[in-house]
Amino acid sequence: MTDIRLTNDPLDINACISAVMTPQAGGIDVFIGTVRDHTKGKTVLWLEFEAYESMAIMEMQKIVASATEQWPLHRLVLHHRTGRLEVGEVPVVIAVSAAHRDAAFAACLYIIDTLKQTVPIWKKEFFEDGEVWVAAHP
Amino acid sequence: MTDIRLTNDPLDINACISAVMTPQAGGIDVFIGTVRDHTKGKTVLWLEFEAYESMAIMEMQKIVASATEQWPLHRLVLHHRTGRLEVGEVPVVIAVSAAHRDAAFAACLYIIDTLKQTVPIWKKEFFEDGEVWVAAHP
Amino acid sequence: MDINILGFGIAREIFGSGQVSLPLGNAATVADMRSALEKQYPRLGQLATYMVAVNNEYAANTRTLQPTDEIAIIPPVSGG
Amino acid sequence: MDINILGFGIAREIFGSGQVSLPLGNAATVADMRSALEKQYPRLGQLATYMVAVNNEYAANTRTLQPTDEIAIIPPVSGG
Repeated sequence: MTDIRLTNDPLDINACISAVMTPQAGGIDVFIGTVRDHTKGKTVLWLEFEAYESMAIMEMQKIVASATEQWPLHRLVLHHRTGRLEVGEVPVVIAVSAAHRDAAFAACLYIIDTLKQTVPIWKKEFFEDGEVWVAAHP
Repeated sequence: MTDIRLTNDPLDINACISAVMTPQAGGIDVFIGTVRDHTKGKTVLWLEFEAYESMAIMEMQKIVASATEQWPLHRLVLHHRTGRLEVGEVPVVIAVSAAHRDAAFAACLYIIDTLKQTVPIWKKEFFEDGEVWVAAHP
Repeated sequence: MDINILGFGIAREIFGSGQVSLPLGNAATVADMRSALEKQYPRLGQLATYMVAVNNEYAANTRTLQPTDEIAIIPPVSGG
Repeated sequence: MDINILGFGIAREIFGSGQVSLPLGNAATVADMRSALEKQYPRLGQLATYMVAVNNEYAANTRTLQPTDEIAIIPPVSGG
């Protein structure tokens, strides 16, 4: 079972975890991204996430397919949020269950690392004195 | 903030995650152990966890201290359950928040790996045809 | 041929729109499109880097474009 | 001296009790205790391995025991 979602609504961490629980699993690893209140010493007021939706979903599917090929996993949830997020809110939840914990950890880390490299989603940080598209400029 | 607990009561995954959330954190890694319905091809009916409580708490404290020395972490929760657990129930929850995800993943994996090696807690598996203390015999 | 190009993130802001149209020679490649686009939108060339997607997949610079392709400018991603 | 020894997990079952008493010479070490205990409870010697804890810490075999120590047999742990 895999469940991939890109949504404007707040993510439900509990539902993500419940969805990967199964009597066959011995371990679940969960990664939860949260919006930090500062970056490089500057206070962040809020963030905005924009996605190229059709392609983002395709890239998320590729990552999930690659993870399930590399490790023996039971269930996998990958939810990413878009739109305006306040400090402390959750842009991404990844939950992976597997018979053995090593596979769950490795897959979860692989998914978040790869998502940050390949999935067409962009984050704009809003400060008191301006706004910046993260990573856009050298 | 660290919160270490050994309890007979069901663990509250949601509370563990909420406890490590903070506006300073960019990522949270959570490990959730679950009782599997089989081991080495045999059907597990239920488990019983027994602990040497005073020493288990001390060993859990050592692991947490070592993790917070090795990685820059914000908050850390380590809860372990004792007593009878049914298939699908949760013997352990580890939640770690950090400014950067690598630290959260590494610390969470270190904690569960070390806990399984050093903390005096014992698991007995109950099958239809008998019961076994896990890892007791060669 | 005229191709339509989708812009996201900072590319959308540079274009001043989520989509722009660009005249290109027939059998133009992704590389040709990059050159023409950067001439028209110099700020695009100042990005750390950017990728081009064709029909929802990352495309090599040598790829030939069709007027029916869905083409998008992908500035450095920053999800998660 | 008589020392009290706590047993957990399979050690508790081997002892038939959560605590047993064992007579040992003064200045006896953890190793001495192991020998005496395995003579009295041969099933203990059949475990994959076991550790000894003194006052809630893992103890080396060379450690000298005091009658006031809290001593425990720690079979292979299997938490998590």
